[in-house]
Amino acid sequence: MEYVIEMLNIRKVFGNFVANDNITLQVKKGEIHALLGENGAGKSTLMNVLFGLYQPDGGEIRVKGKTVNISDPNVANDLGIGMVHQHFMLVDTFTVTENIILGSEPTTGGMIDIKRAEKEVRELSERYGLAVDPTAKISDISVGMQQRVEILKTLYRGADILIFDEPTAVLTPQEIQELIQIMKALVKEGKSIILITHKLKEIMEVCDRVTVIRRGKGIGTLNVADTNPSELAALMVGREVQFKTDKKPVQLGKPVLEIKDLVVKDARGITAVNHLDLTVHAGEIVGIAGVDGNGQTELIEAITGLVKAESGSITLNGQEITNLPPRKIIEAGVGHIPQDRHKHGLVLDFPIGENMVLQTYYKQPYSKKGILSFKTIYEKARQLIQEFDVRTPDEYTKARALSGGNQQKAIIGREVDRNPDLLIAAQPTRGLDVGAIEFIHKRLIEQRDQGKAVLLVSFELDEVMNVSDRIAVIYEGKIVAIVDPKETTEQELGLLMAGSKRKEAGVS
Amino acid sequence: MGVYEVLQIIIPSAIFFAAPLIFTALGGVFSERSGVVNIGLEGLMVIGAFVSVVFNLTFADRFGELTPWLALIVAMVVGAIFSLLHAVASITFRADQVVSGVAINFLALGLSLFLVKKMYGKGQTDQIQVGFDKIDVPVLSHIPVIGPLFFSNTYIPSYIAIIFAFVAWYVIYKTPFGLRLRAVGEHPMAADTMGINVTKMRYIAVMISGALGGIGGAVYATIISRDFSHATISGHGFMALAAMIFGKWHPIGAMGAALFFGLAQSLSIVGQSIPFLKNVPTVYLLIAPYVLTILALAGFIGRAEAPKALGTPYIKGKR
Amino acid sequence: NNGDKAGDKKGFSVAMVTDVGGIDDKSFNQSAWEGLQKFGEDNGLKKGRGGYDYLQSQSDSDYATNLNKLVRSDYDLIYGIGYLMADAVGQIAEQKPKGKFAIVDSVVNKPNVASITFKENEGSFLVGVVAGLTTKTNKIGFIGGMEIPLIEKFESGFRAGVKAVNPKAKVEVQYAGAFDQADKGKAIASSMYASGVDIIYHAAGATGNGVFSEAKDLKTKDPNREIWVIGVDKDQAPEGVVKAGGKTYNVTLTSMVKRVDVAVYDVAKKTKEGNFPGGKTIEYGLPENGVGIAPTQDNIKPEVLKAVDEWKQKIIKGEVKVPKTREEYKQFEATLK
Amino acid sequence: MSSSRLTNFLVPVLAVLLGVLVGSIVMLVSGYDPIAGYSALLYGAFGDNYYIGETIRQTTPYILAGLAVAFAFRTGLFNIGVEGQLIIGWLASVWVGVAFDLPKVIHLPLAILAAAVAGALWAFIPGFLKAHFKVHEVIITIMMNYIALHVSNAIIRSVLSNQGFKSEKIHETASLQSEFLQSITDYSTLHYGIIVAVIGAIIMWFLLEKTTKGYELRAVGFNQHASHYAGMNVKRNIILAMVISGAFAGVAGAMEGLGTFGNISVKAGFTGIGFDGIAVALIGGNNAFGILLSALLFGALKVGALEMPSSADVPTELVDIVIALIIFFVASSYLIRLLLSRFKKEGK
Ligand SMILES: Nc1ncnc2c1ncn2[C@@H]1O[C@H](COP(=O)(O)OP(=O)(O)OP(=O)(O)O)[C@@H](O)[C@H]1O
Ligand SMILES: Nc1ncnc2c1ncn2[C@@H]1O[C@H](COP(=O)(O)OP(=O)(O)OP(=O)(O)O)[C@@H](O)[C@H]1O
Ligand SMILES: [Mg+2]
Ligand SMILES: [Mg+2]
Repeated sequence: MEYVIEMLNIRKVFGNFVANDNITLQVKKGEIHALLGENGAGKSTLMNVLFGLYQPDGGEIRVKGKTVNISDPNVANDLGIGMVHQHFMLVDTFTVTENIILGSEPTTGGMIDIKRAEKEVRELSERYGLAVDPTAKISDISVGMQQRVEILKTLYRGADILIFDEPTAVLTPQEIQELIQIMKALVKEGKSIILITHKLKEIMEVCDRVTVIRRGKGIGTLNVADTNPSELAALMVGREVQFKTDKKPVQLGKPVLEIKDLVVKDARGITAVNHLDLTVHAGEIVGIAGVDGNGQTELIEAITGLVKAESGSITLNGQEITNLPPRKIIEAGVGHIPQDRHKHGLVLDFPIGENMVLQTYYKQPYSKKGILSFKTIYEKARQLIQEFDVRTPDEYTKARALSGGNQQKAIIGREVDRNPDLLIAAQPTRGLDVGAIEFIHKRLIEQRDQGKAVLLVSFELDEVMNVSDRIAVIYEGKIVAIVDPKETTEQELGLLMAGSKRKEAGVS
Repeated sequence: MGVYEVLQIIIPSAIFFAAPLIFTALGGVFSERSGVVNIGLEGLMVIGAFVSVVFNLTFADRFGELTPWLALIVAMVVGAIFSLLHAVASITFRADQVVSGVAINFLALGLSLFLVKKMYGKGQTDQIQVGFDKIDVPVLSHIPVIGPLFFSNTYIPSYIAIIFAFVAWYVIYKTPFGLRLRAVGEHPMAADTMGINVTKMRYIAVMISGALGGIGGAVYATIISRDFSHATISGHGFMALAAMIFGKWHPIGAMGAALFFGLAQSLSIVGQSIPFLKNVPTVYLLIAPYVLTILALAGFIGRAEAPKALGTPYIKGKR
Repeated sequence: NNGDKAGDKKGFSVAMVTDVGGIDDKSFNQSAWEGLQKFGEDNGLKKGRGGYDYLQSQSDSDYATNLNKLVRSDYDLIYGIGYLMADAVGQIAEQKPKGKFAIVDSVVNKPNVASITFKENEGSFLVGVVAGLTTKTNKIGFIGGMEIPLIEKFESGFRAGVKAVNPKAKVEVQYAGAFDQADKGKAIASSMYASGVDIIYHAAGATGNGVFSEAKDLKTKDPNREIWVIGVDKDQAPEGVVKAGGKTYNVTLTSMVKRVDVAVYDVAKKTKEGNFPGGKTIEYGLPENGVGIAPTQDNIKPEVLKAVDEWKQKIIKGEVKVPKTREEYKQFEATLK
Repeated sequence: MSSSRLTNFLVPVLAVLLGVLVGSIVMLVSGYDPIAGYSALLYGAFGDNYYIGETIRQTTPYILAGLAVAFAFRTGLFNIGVEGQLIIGWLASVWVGVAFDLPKVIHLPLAILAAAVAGALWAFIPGFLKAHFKVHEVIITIMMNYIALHVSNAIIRSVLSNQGFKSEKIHETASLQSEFLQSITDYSTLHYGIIVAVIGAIIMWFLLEKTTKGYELRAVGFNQHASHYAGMNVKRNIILAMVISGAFAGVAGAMEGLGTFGNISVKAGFTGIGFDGIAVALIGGNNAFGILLSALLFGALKVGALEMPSSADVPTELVDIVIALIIFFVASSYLIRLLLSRFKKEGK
């Protein structure tokens, strides 16, 4: 069978760092080909080379048998290569249509023919089953829809080789299922797909073959039918990986977090958390399962004091913390691993060391009489970097220069180290590889075992099922059910999250 | 004086005061929409004023009535070329755009005064003798009520400025060029992946701002000061910058803000002769335009969203 | 007559410090420099050190520095041009008691400083007479740069002149708040002319450029309209030239000239002759030819010129005391009734 | 690490050299003698005690204005309003200097403090509007400059004088002027302000780099969201940053009011020091000690320039061109770094 894409011995060097070390990737026509590797293994780099964003330092690229020089994305477009980037390449203030036509706009008399464009987008979206509203603004639509826009962008340009760089990291389970259907439909249309994902389950489900890379080197290409998740995980990490985390039985303590009748509005003034009740005890992990946009973000922001609650009460260890300023809440004993690590978690332009005391800088021993003790701060940083395996050249490196996984480890280290009674973890493993996920899950469970309360919010059903002691299903701002992960299935949870079946909420 | 008489004085002078600001602020809109901060508007106006006056003085005999128009075009071209310095520094050499803009301001004033001394042997030029004519627009100025307010005692460049604001709006919001321009300013990498040459777009945008700033300065010098010295452009570029922000980086908004400044300015001047304002100490009238602007911003205009990538050089392949 | 003077060991040298306007500000700096140049030429001095020279200030803080520079270069007489320099002259004069200084437009009470002031009110009175007798609308404008006592002198004298010859005429007074904002000058002029004013006297430096620009634009638009500007400090006739409909007009009615050059020349001459008027204040008024109306008088009707002459004589003789301040103007106005 | 530190040091030095080089090309092209021009410049800046005194005096307000701009930059704000804050500070210092009769140990600090407070209050307005209404500080500070100019003129006329154009001289007890400093520099206008300015630089460095508050201000400057998340009061910190920046600007005004001039006159236009402060801050890398050096560079260029027309017949504007070029080259440090790395490679 002929290859549509052949990347032979591709080498890419950043400064002294070899990101791609003679990697070979061959994609057959009409297949879904997975590219698998740890964080920082060089997957995105390889794909950026294929898409013309980076120039390779060595190797050869052939498209449909012909050797090509992909000097910029225009060339890639002309060759029929389209890419859905790991970090979306969408202009927030533009409409869906404007984003799709950007760079190849249909015009009449020098003016963009926006009506015609919208019609074309609509037709395209119907043809491939990619539901979008062509006139909606990007900032107003869900992440899932944004991703469909990204796909439409490539299809609009007539791409028949599609690269998906971690498309599922930001999607809810429902959206992932939809995406899988879309990919299958695309392949049926004769397109070829390269899929990057950390989720082995997805690879097993949709891919035909898989190429594994590790630390910039190609490890090999396998038929998906001939392998299994454990083997793949071992290949990419270089050691055995545990998928199910071992847990001791729950030692339930007194209630730590009690939320009663909480109402929170979102930024646009719409009620997002709607008379919600929830209790988290010491020594347990409560997972919140729900489709994105059902009030999870607002719930967490209300607990941590980032937004004001309209009504209701939140208590921590019996002490009222509703609508206190964030600092008071932090001091009361709440730790928070935020959903958006770049926006909330870190000051990216600070050294990693200074990021380690973001909440505690003003306290002894970091600060004495208004003067910072950098010695203590960096000592602390070194200790946490060691303890939480943060891979960084040193503690003086800016947080910006760390990979996402390592940034996340730094945040977790900081939060856990403060020894909070309640630890809130929002999407703590988004976009991380299996090795890092394993590490983080272990840490969460460790907290629980030490008698802390942990509130986990995640769109990953796997994660919620795996780590939680109880699962609270959130739907339209309410907890609609509380289930025991051992007594439920993904199917049942999915139904609950979709709001179709209401169990009597056994809230207490 | 009755209200109508007052308006009849205020409005035409607001319009002529606003014209240079409108051009320059529109230039700012183009540049900043593409993601390049342009604090050098002041300097670009200086260059425009200088070039137009020198051209006018040199060629008035040869070109007669056409001179000021040709001077505008020359100022536009020279402004565009001069702005290349800002473009090269801030786009190609990744200079801090604010710093580069500050340098533009220093250089423009230094260079033009240096040249004036070199060319004329003194610190300021003579007065130009051919300017733009003050006109009553035929037909329109005879419309009752509105005619005398908006179409009498005005200058053609003022109308060009206003028309140009609509042209700029059309270009930025309705054409492929405009879509690409805005994309480059919001998310250059996204634009890059769509095959748009970010560097080229930004160069074009900065040069447009140079061209328009040049026109703005030329209009100011030709209509208002009629000569060129160190004091000709004193803060007008910063006012244009303020108009651009006030107008939320939107051409029509920027025009509106410039007109607002013009109105406040002429109100503060005419106010001295309006009966019930007559006894107000002059200082209140002098600061009125600025106070009004602050109140307007704090009161009902509020937050303005700058283009997201504003101020950040685009480096291919950097995240 | 002094060909052999150049052979002296060290000739007389004189220099001045301008404010930020520089020696071509079409105003007092330029005038002062013209006086100094003339003095230099008449006495066979060379421009530069040891002869006659100037230093231009880039900002207020340069005044003292520049004055001191000149002292250190051993100039025999050093001028500070403009009231802004008074403090700096006072300070340096105290530090360098051997230096000889002169200050224009202000008074510095130091034994080694000669103070030169002008009776701008008297000159302004004369152009006020011109305006009062020329106006058709009986509405006249005065535009001042900044509201300071010096400009108030212009204003008061001008208003007195107008009132003296034309009690029906109204003078509208407005201050731009700056000497370098042509746009404000233009806006004020525009509003004045629109409200029926036909003559504007400006004492506003470069802000006055806007006044000329507005008058010229109105003239171009309607060459038959009688519209005038009265210039200040120097003969501003060149500023008023405008071409309209193939013809050339001049909107400058006349100018109130302030002969800084005369004063500078005069004090330099006295000093050279050994009569340095240190510690004294010399007021240059009409009798001394220190102020007056500009030589270009083509736009003034002969009978008006006659009246001007009459008033001039009255002032010189002391029959009329021209007000210097608004207070004095009020008293003056009362005497007319 | 040390090689990058060397580069950081070399970039501004090379920028200055390149600026001077291009400046001499400009002079050559336009028919002036660059050697005579620069000799005059150097002589006029450092030629003897007197010139050195003047240069240091000119450097003094530049340091503080530069610190004001830099402090704002470091905390995520762009303060174009230094000019206005400086004028208000100048006014306040003179006011206190004229209005009170106190022993020097109280009077002088009080006058400087008044300037700081006045500048701070003036900056409070844009800070407050930014924090609470999210209004762009650039535009408000531009407007505040004009308001400062007109308001201070009105106050000088009506309060500090009787409709005159300048205030009385401040009392000796509030003055920074020094017989001693003047006498050792042959009556330059050098005053003790330079000490205040250097202390200002130390304060800025200490505040930003060493204190808890400085950490907080920097954090808010870099990332408001993360700072809010971490429990900092973002609004209060924005206002505080602006206020501190304004205080530096106000003290810069006091240098003029209590040192150079000893009074305040009605101003026809801006002093320019506030705008030059932007350039000083940026050339100094927004770093307290960098600013000391770049302010000295500015002071020397400005004062030295005065010597150029009389000694070398070169217009003073040439110095503005050179300054602009230096700013360009500092800004385009990427270019210089590129050249440096090329050079290094070839050296190997
Ligand atoms: N622009 C760059 N400059 C310097 N180094 C880079 C750059 N981009 C990537 N790298 C290096 O190349 C390595 C590979 O990065 P890449 O983004 O390709 O990883 P990845 O496999 O896509 O990781 P992930 O699974 O987290 O997306 C990184 O670890 C980083 O050290
Ligand atoms: N400004 C920078 N300077 C140096 N290296 C950088 C910089 N930005 C990114 N990198 C390198 O690029 C690599 C990839 O960055 P990125 O944030 O995409 O990591 P990631 O593991 O893919 O994270 P994510 O989980 O967010 O996808 C990092 O390992 C980092 O070394
Ligand atoms: Mg990646
Ligand atoms: Mg990643």
